[in-house]
Amino acid sequence: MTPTPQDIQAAMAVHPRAFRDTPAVQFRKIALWIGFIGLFCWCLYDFNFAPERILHGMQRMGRILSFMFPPHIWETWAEWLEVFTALGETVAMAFLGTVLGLIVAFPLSFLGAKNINRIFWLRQTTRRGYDIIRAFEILILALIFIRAFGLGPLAGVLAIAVSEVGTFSKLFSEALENTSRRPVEGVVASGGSRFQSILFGIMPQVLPVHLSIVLYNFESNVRSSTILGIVGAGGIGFMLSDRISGYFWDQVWTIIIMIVAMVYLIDYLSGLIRARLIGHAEMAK
Amino acid sequence: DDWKKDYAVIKFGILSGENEKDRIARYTPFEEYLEKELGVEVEIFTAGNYDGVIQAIGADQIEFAFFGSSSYAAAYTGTDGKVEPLVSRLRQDGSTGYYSVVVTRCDSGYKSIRDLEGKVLAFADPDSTSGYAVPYFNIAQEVDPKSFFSAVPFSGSHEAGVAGVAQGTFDAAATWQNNEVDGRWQRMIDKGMIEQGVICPIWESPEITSGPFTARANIPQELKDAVKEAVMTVQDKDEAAFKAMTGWKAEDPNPQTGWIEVNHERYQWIVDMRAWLKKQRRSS
Amino acid sequence: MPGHADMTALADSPISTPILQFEQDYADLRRRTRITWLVGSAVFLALFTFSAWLGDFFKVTQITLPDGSRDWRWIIPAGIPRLGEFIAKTIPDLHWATFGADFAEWFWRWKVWAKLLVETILIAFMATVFGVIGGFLLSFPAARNLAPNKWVMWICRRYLEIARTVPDLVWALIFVFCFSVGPMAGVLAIGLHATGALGKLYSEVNENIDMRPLEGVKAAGGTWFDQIRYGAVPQVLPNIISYTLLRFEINVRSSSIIGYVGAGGLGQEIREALSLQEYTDLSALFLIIFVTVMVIDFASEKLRHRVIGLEKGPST
Amino acid sequence: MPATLTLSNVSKIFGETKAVDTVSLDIAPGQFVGVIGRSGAGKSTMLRLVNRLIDPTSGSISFDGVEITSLRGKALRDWRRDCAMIFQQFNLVDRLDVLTNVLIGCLAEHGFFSSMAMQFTDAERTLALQALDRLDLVPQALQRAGTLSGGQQQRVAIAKALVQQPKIMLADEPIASLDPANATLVMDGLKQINKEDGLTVLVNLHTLDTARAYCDRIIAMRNGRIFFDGTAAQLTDDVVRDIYGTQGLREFNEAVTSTQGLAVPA
Amino acid sequence: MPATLTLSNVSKIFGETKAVDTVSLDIAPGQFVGVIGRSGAGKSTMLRLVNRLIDPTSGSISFDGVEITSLRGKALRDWRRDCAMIFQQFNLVDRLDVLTNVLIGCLAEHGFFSSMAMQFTDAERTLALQALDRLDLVPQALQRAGTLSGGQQQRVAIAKALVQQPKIMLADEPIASLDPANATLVMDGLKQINKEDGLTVLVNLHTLDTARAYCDRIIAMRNGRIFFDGTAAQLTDDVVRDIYGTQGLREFNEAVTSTQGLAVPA
Ligand SMILES: Nc1ncnc2c1ncn2[C@@H]1O[C@H](COP(=O)(O)OP(=O)(O)OP(=O)(O)O)[C@@H](O)[C@H]1O
Ligand SMILES: Nc1ncnc2c1ncn2[C@@H]1O[C@H](COP(=O)(O)OP(=O)(O)OP(=O)(O)O)[C@@H](O)[C@H]1O
Ligand SMILES: [Mg+2]
Ligand SMILES: [Mg+2]
Repeated sequence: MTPTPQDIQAAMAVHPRAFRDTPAVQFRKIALWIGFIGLFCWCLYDFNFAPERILHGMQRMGRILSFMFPPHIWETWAEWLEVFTALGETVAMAFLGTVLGLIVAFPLSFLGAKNINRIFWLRQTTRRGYDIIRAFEILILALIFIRAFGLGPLAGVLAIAVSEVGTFSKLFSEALENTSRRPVEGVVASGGSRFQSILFGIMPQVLPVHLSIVLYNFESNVRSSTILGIVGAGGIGFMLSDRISGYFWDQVWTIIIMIVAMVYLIDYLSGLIRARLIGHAEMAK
Repeated sequence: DDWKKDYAVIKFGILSGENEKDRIARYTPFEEYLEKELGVEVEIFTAGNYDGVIQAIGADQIEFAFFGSSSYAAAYTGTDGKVEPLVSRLRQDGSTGYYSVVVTRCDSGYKSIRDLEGKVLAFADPDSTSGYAVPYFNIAQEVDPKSFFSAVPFSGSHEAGVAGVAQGTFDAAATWQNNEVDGRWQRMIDKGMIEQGVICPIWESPEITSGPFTARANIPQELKDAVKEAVMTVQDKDEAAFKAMTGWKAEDPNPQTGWIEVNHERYQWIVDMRAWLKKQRRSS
Repeated sequence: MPGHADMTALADSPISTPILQFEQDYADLRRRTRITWLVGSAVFLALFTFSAWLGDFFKVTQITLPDGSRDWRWIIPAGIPRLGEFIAKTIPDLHWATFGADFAEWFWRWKVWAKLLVETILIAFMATVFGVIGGFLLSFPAARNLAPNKWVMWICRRYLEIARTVPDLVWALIFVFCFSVGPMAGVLAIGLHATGALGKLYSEVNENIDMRPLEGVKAAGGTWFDQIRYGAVPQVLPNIISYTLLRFEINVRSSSIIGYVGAGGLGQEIREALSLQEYTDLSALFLIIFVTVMVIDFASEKLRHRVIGLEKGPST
Repeated sequence: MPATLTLSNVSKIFGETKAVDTVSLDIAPGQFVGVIGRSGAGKSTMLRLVNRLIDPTSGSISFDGVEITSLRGKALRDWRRDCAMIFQQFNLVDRLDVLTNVLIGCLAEHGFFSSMAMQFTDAERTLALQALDRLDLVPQALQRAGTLSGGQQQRVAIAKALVQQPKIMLADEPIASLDPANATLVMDGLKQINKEDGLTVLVNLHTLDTARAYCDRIIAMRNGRIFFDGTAAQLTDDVVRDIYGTQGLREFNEAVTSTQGLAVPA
Repeated sequence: MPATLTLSNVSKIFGETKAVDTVSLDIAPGQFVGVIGRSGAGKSTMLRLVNRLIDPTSGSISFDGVEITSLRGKALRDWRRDCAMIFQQFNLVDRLDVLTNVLIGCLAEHGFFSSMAMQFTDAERTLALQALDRLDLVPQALQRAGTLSGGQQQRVAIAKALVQQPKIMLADEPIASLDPANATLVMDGLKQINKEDGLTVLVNLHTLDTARAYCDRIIAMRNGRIFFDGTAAQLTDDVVRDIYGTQGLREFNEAVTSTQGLAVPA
């Protein structure tokens, strides 16, 4: 039943587009790919991704990795305690920073959502406001807070919180925009006011999304709290970068393994929380 | 004392030093020692980055800080001279600092910087005092690094630079040593990362004085004196705290044994060096 | 309200058993909910208070007042008026009369910055490409519903976890050690981190897809790869594009931090400006980053809306 | 209680399309009216105009002498409550439980703060439960709406409509997403309400035969206009052919018509 | 070309449920077989067993003497291609164009790289276009599948099945999501293929009357077992009552039976 060449010719004559893109489309595709690959190759060249350099780096990488076995085991309880304290501090600061960021960002996010705030200029100003916050280098934020509050965890927490405000508001308002209109219509059709349609129609839809955003960011704040090192409040990130600058690779690996374990634990716990708040059925979907 | 009413809480900022030993030193015993000696509350903040400590001292948020020499200079310019160095470290052999060195492969036959014309000299990383600022500044007094060498790349770290020289990637690299037997490259030999007799230093900088224990200038003189006194005598009064804060190790051939008093003059050349670097940047 | 008439009628109408059953269940549920809420809120508040205490939120300490005297103050209100201090140091001296010259003085290093900005964007571009390739390829075996078998899934998930759990700054330190300073280390560090972060997000998208098209491909005799290529990829593409654009923006910002360890980009400039106390440079750099972030944000918003808009098909 | 719904010369234009084109209608109290017509004929648009989810381009709609098209604010919300709407896709809030979904029908009476706290009175709850009971849904009252089957969800939507204590009930293809057993349950539910409470019911249907079986009066639309208005008996095969047109149906012969007659309700 | 499909003592057990319970069947080449039964009777499971989307718990399925249940790898994929499957929800890839969706039917022949690059030969494209042409879908060939109406989508699914050049065609409630006009088109399409190409067609139906109108042979399932196997004529009202049972449908009286007979197919 394979078509004969004549069949093919005939079909091609009738439906040329089903066989080949139009020259314009083809040209665009080729141009895009050439542009992309060209840029990529130029970057490879510009950033000096030379094969021997890569090989060389891989060897060093191998040496660093070899320090993983056996992992470093600290001998005294005091040293272990130091690591655990640093881990604990980091989690606590990340938690605090995330919660504070969340509290501020939640109301702000409504102003930035197209389906809630219909006033164009207000929405745009709010959105650009999020951009301003996100453009602040977290390091600069830390310095601002150090001058005001001195060295210590407070400055670090506030730096995390402020940078989180920018991220959360942006992600939250996008979540708000991605909701389905149907439940809203259902509420409006029953005589609900605009406010009620948001509360009953939109909020139940976005809360699970918000929750996963918050938990995900909490997790990444645990990682990014290197900032605590800058403000002199310790934390695991500081310990880690100190070990790296001192070439204590074996300790570096042990710390990394501990961070991974901790994040894994947080992941697990947040899975439990999510399951509890959202319900297993939907998690499984 | 009068100052105790105004300074019932004294805050210290501490930078993990250039020296890898300092990075895992612990200051809790020292904090307790100071509280006992001074009779006031002491809070110590260990930071990994000097920008924060400089801002804190400039904003009157902390009273004292352990700086590296280069970060002291930064604090000095950053606060318009509102800092005052008190004491610095003294080692067993009487040295009070360390040196920046340029190393090459021993079999290359290079004897001085002049021999390196057209070669590759690797610096450690742009933030390093001994691996970049000092050698660059000093070498630039002799030759123009940009045109004299074929390239002056950053290797990323002292260790990477030295290893690069051993493997032939670089012709020379800048790193540091405390003396002929102790330094970055010697320790790499001890760890078995490079062979004995492969690496030879061909150039040594003036002494880079160890960083000073520094006070904010605008605090009462009595407070400065009291703290200075306490620090100067810590090795006698509380040896455990001293060993913990200096990262003392039994196998260390040349551990820190005490302190010497210092003044700003000692660091002026580093301040000048930074000014020079800044000017270089402005003019480029 | 008309409801009340019915309400009274209800009093003497026989109440059906399902309703009685419900009333009981409802009371139960209410009690349980209330307890869960109480316990949950208590735990949360306790954690919050504890970490706030750890974070020095309640700290009362001696502060140096503006006039140089010392006093005991609660740290937060004491510090709030000083929030602008650092920012004030970074504000350049601009006068209307000499605006042009002042502005030129402010952006005196613009040539270097323009170059570094391009470098930053290129680093972010390349890192995003690496992150997308890695994250995309791994996200399918890492998704619960698509994994060909448990072991592959386990390995992929752990790899992604390690890649994203270690801060990119730490990867940067490690790669700087391996490949020496310069953009390459930055690209690799951000790329690796992005692989982990994107891999997780992508695999979550994958877990939410409609499995029916995959079944359709399978029923026509397609392999696992065919099912992914034809059934899954077209479904997840819009989400992937949207996450990728978000990530690109994040990568632009992190490549400006990564420079901090000597891995190239604007971050290196920030570090230099800080260490040489060229504070007005900081505000200029901030402006540059802000405009870049804004442009990317705006463009990706447009692009995303277009991609999502295409989804809806003809409006009804 | 119920009164006549009157549409006079109502039009709705979307850009180029005249979705509803000068429609005039009188719907007497207590009637069970089915609206049929091809896809795109304007059925949904007409219902949405009545409920004021959209505003007509021209013409007026009145109920019991009150002009609907000019209502604003609270009066508009009250009208929406009085004229309950049921959607093809149910338009429930999946993540809220069934009871709360039904209670959304009471929102029009609520102030800012009580709705903010999602707080309803016991009387309202009882009302909701009675409505659920009528539709055999009490056992599911505390389940999340999203976990119910399609038929159950649609019945929840009807319960919500009942709680609104409406004067008229609009249903936009309420059984189009349902399987036959559930479709029967839902249509029976609507019929029962129509009979017992004397509510006017206006329902869009895709399926001719359901319309024939349940409706007192059938209205057919075509291209936004009323094309037929009469009883089921008057709806002859010829008329049907005209309503749906024959294009697109390859063979509209006897055999298939019969299949279609049977298969229609899909 | 077509050969007999034989199921002997096939069972499929999901946890507690016997979805298919020792079913034995012979399906002769060229037959148009309808499978009816209540929801949960095991109709879908049976079809999926034949296509090997799931594996039987016990029993064997053979086609033309080849044991299907033991196929692996390429042989299994070839079997899946030989026995095309059409789903109730179409199972098309919404975001790909119609042509590519149809070309998915050719994938079994493709190597890794050409299929990853979505690269098809001109011959394959012609084949796909011919199949689309048979179902009057050529004008939509470059549209996204998701933008088509339900009936069109189902016809695309049939075209895809045709491109597979199957020996047997399985259809799982192919018209359950379609409106009557489209349902007619789809059933007609299947019938046409059955007649013209002599393909065996095995189709699950919810709607008795469609089954009666199209099928040579009707098989009814109940609780996983074959309950009836005969011609449309043999399917009396009594049998129907037994097949569907009366629980669950509130009033199974004459009036509603008629409605149901009509409304069921939903
Ligand atoms: N919001 C809108 N914007 C633009 N055009 C619209 C809108 N809503 C409906 N239309 C158009 O109005 C016409 C009538 O649509 P309507 O939804 O009322 O038809 P319908 O009879 O309900 O069809 P169906 O049976 O498919 O639901 C269609 O041509 C549709 O495309
Ligand atoms: N993957 C599965 N896991 C567990 N049980 C299943 C699975 N698939 C089907 N079943 C069960 O097997 C039985 C038969 O299901 P099947 O889908 O074959 O019925 P059906 O006749 O197709 O019904 P319908 O008309 O609703 O499609 C049902 O009880 C169903 O719950
Ligand atoms: Mg409609
Ligand atoms: Mg089924």
